Amino acid sequence: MTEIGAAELIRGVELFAERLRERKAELTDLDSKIGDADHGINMDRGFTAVAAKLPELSEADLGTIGKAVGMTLISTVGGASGPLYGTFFLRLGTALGDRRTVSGQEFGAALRAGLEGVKQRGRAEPDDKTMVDAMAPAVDAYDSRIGEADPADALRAAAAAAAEGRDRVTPLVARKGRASYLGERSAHHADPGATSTTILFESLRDAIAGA
Amino acid sequence: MTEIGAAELIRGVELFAERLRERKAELTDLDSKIGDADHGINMDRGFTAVAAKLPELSEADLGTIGKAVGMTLISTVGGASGPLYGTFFLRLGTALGDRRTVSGQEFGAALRAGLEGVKQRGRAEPDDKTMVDAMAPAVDAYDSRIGEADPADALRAAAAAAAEGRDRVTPLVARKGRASYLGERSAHHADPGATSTTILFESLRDAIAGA
Amino acid sequence: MKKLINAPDSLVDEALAGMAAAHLDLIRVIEPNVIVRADAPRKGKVGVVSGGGSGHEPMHGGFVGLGMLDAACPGAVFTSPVPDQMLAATKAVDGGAGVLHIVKNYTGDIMNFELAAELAQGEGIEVASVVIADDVAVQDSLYTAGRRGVGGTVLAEKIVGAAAEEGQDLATVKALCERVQANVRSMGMALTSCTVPAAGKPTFEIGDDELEIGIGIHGEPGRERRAMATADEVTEMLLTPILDDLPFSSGDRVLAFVNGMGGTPLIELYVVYRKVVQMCADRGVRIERNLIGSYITSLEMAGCSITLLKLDDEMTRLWDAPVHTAALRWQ
Amino acid sequence: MKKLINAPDSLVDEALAGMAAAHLDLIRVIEPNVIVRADAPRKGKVGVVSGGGSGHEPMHGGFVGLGMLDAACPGAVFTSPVPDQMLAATKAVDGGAGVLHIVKNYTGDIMNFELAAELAQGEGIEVASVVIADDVAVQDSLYTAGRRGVGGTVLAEKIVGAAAEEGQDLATVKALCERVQANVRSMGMALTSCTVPAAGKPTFEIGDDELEIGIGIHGEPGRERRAMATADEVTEMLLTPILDDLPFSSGDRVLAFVNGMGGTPLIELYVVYRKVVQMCADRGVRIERNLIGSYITSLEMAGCSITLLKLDDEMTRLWDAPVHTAALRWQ
Repeated sequence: MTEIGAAELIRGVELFAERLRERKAELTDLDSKIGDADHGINMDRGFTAVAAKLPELSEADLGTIGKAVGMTLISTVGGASGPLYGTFFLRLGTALGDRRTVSGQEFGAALRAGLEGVKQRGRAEPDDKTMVDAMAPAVDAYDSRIGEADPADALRAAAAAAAEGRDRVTPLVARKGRASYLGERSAHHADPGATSTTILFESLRDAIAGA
Repeated sequence: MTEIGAAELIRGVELFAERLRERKAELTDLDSKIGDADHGINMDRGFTAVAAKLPELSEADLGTIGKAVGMTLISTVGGASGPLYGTFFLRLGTALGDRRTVSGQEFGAALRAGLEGVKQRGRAEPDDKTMVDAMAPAVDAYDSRIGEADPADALRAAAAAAAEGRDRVTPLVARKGRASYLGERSAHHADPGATSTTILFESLRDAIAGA
Repeated sequence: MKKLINAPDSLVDEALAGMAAAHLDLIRVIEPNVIVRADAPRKGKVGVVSGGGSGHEPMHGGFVGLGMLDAACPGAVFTSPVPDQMLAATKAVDGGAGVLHIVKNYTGDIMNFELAAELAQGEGIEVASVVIADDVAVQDSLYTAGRRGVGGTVLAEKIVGAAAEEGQDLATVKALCERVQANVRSMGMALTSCTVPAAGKPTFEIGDDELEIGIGIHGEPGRERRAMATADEVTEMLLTPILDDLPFSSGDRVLAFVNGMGGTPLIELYVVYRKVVQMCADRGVRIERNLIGSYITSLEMAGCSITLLKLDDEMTRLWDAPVHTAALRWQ
Repeated sequence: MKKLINAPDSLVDEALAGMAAAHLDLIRVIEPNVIVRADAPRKGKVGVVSGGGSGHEPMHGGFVGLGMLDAACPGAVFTSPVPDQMLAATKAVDGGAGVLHIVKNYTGDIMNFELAAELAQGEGIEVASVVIADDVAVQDSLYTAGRRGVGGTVLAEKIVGAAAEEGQDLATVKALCERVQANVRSMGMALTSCTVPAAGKPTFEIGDDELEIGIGIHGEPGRERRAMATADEVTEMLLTPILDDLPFSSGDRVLAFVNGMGGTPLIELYVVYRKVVQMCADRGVRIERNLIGSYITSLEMAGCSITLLKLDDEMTRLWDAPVHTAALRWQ
C-alpha cells in the first residue's frame, strides 16, 4: 500500500497504548535510574485516556485524530512527556489536515512537523539524550526511504533508526530533563523518552505493515 | 563476716553498675519485646552517674551512701526505673542511718524498707510481673536465712530467690507498666525490671561474698 | 540506624539548643533541660506544665508559649523526665496562682511527676495534676497500667492553656482539664517501627505486609498485628472503637484530630481525614473543628492516630483562643 | 510499599477531598483538581498561582489562603500538573489585575505552565511567570536543565503572596519574585528513598551506611553518594556550598529554612538548625528569621534541605505579614 489512512493511524496509536501498558514497569524502571520513576506510569495514564477516545474517532479525518490524541495527552499526562508527546501529535494532526488518507510523502512531512514541535517545546538539541535523539533519526530515515519505498518500508527504517538513536545516546551524559541532574552518573543508562519514542515508531511500523 | 560495711555496699553498687553496662543490650532487648526498649539504656545512664559519685562516698556512712545513690538515680534515670530504684536506695539508706557497719539482720531490715518503698511507689502487687516479683522473694529469702547464717549466705539465698521469682513470672501476663499493654502477648517474655533486680541481688551477693 | 544526629547521648541537648536559638521570642531553655515560656512567670496566672520522653516532637516543647504551656520537660528519648526537671519547671512558671501538671498516663511519667509535685508542694507551691488517659486501644482495668495518654494530650494542653491564659484559677483549670480528659478518645497504628537512637535498632519487627493496630507512642505493641490494609480500612479499625467507647452519638459536636506518627507524609493524613469525615457523617457526629498533622510523634515511625474530642461551647471557644507556640499558632 | 492509601490512582483525589473538608474556611477544590482560595477571585488583586507534582505536601496546596497563594495545581505524584489545571486556576483567581505563575524549574513544570500561560493569555488574562531555580546542587549550565526549584519556592510564595495581598501590581509582584529568586539558595540530602505509589518500589537504592547529598525533591540522585555522617557533617555539606554560592557575606541578614523531606522527625531538624546557627555565626551572617519543619517534602523520604534567603527590609516585612493557610499561619 502507498497511502496511510485513519484506520492505520488509529491502529498505530492503539498498538503504542498496548505496548506502553505492557512495558510500563520497564519504562518506569529506566526512569528510576536517571529520572523520577514515573515515565511508564504517566505515559500509560495518558494513552489509557487516548485509547478510550479512539472508538469515537474511527470516522474522523487524520487531522482530527492527531489533534484529539495530542490534546488528550496534554490534558492527562503532565510532566514533560505530556507537552512533548502532546505537541508531537498536535503538530502531526495539523499537518495531516482534514484528509482521510495521505501519501507516504505527506505522512513523512507530518512526522517532521511533529518532530519540529517537540524540538521547540523541549528546546532539546541532538545528543542532549532525549526523545529527540530517537525521533530525529527516525524521521530522517523515513524521509530518505519514502522516495523509493512504500510507507511500511520507510517505517521499518524509521523504527530501526529510532532504536539505533536510542542506543547511540545511551552511553552519553544527559543534558536535559531530570536525568541531567545526574551528570556523569546518567551515562550508560538508556533514556526513557528515547525508549518510548522507539516504541512509538515500532507501533506505527507494525500498524502500517500489518494493514 | 557478720557485719556489712560501707565498702561492701559501695562494692555491691559498683558491681551492679558494671554488670548493667555489660548487659545493657540484653536488658534493652528484653524491654523491646514487652516495653519500650530503654531499660538497659536508662539503668546504665543512671548507674554511670552513680559510679562517678561513689569515690567521694568512700568515707561516708551507709545511710549517706544509700541516699546519694537513690537521689542520683531519681535525677538521672527517668522513666519508671528511676523512681523505683531511686526509692529503693533512698529507703535502704534511710533505714541504715548514720552507721558505717550494720549487722546482717539490720541490713535485712533495710532491704525490706527498700522493698516497701518500691511497692508503694509502683503500686505493684505480686504477680503483676514487675521487679517486685524478684525483689520480694529475695528479701523474704534473705530474712529467712539471716537468723542462722552470715550475710553472704543470706544474699546467696536472696539472689537465687530473685532469679527464681524472675523466672516464675516470665510465663505470666504483665499487669503493670508498658508491658501490660501487650496483654497475652506479654506472656513468656522475661520482665526487664525483674531481670535487673536479680542482677542487683547477684551484685550484692558477690560484693559481700568476695569481701 | 540512619538519623540526622551527632550522637544518641547529645541528641536531646542539641535539639533543645536548636529550639532555643530558633524561638528566642517564645521560649528559653533553663537547666536541667526545661523549656520555659520566655515571659514566665506571669503574675497571677496558673502555670501549665507538661513533659515526657523526647521523640514525640513537637509535643511538648513545641507547645510552650502564649495560650498553651508555660513549660515543658523533655526526658531522654521515650523516657519520662526526672523530677528535678518538673520541679525546676514548676518553680520557673509559678506566678503565685499555682501550677497544673498535665501528665500522660505512663507509669514513669506518673511516678516522676508525683515526686516533683511532692517536692514543689514542699517548697510551698500549689500543684494540681491531671492524668490524660485517652488511648482506647488499652483496656482500662486492674490488669493494665490503664489507658495511655496520647493524642488527647495535645488538645488538653491547648484548651487548658487558653483557660489559664485568660486568668482562670487552678481549681477551674484543673476541672476543665479533667473535662477534656473525660471527653477525649484516641487510637493509633503503625506501618513501620521507630528506632530509639541509644538502642540503635528498630523497637519492633514488622513485616512488609503487616500493620500494628493500637500502638502506643513509643512503639509499644498494640491490640493486634494485622495484614496490610487500605487507608479506609485502617481508619475504620481506629475510629470505630473510638466512636463506640465514649460513645460519640448523633448530634455530638467534635474536634477530629488526625495525627502523623512522624514518618507519614501529610498527603496520607488527608486521605485518612476524608474517611473520618465520612464515618462521622454516617453517625451524625458533627466535626466542628479539626487538626491534621504530626503533633505527637514516635520519632520516624510511619503510621497515624485519630483523636476525637467531644466539644462543648467553652472548649470550642478556648480551642479558638489565640495560641502562639512553635508548633501551633493562630490569631 | 507501606502507605496509608487506598489505591495509587485515587490518592491525589482523595487527599484533595480530605483537604477540602478540613479547610472549608480557607479553600475550595474545583475541577480539574485545583485548590482555590475560598474568597477568590478578589477584585483588583494580583492572583498568585503555583503548582507541581503531588507528594511535596504541604506545598503547594497547604499554602493557599490569605497572604500566600490564590490557587495551587497538584499533579499526579511527582508529575507536573497539566495545563488545564493551571488555566482553570488562572481563570478562577483573576481579579482583573493579572496572575503570577510561580514555577519550579523542572522541565515538565516549565512546559505545562508555558502552555497554560499561552492559553490564558489567549483568553485575555495577563499572565507573568517567574521560575524558581535555587538548588545549588545542580550546576547551572548549558549541560543541565538548570538549577531545580526547591525550598526557595516556599519562601517566594509567602513573600510574594504578601505583596499581592497588600495590592501591589503584577509588574511589581513579578519583580519581587525575581528578587527573591535571585537571593535564595538551597540544597538537600536524603537518608532513605521514597516510593512513588504507582511505581510501588523505592525510587532509588541506598545502603544502610550511605547518604545522598544534593538530592532533588523527587529522589533524583544528587551530587554524590557519601558514607553516613553526623548531623553536623551533613549540615556542613549542605550549607557550605549554599554560603559560597551567592555568596552570603558577613553582615548579610538571612532567613534560614531547615526543611524535612517528609520522613525525618522534627527533633532532628532542630539538631541541624543548631549547626546552621553556628556556621552562620562563624561567617558573620545574621539569621533574622527562620522556618523549621517539613514544608516541601518528597513523600516519606528521610532527609532534609537547607535554604538561605538574603533578606532586605521589604522581604522581612512581607515575611512577617499575616498569612492564614493550612500549613503556615500567623497574625
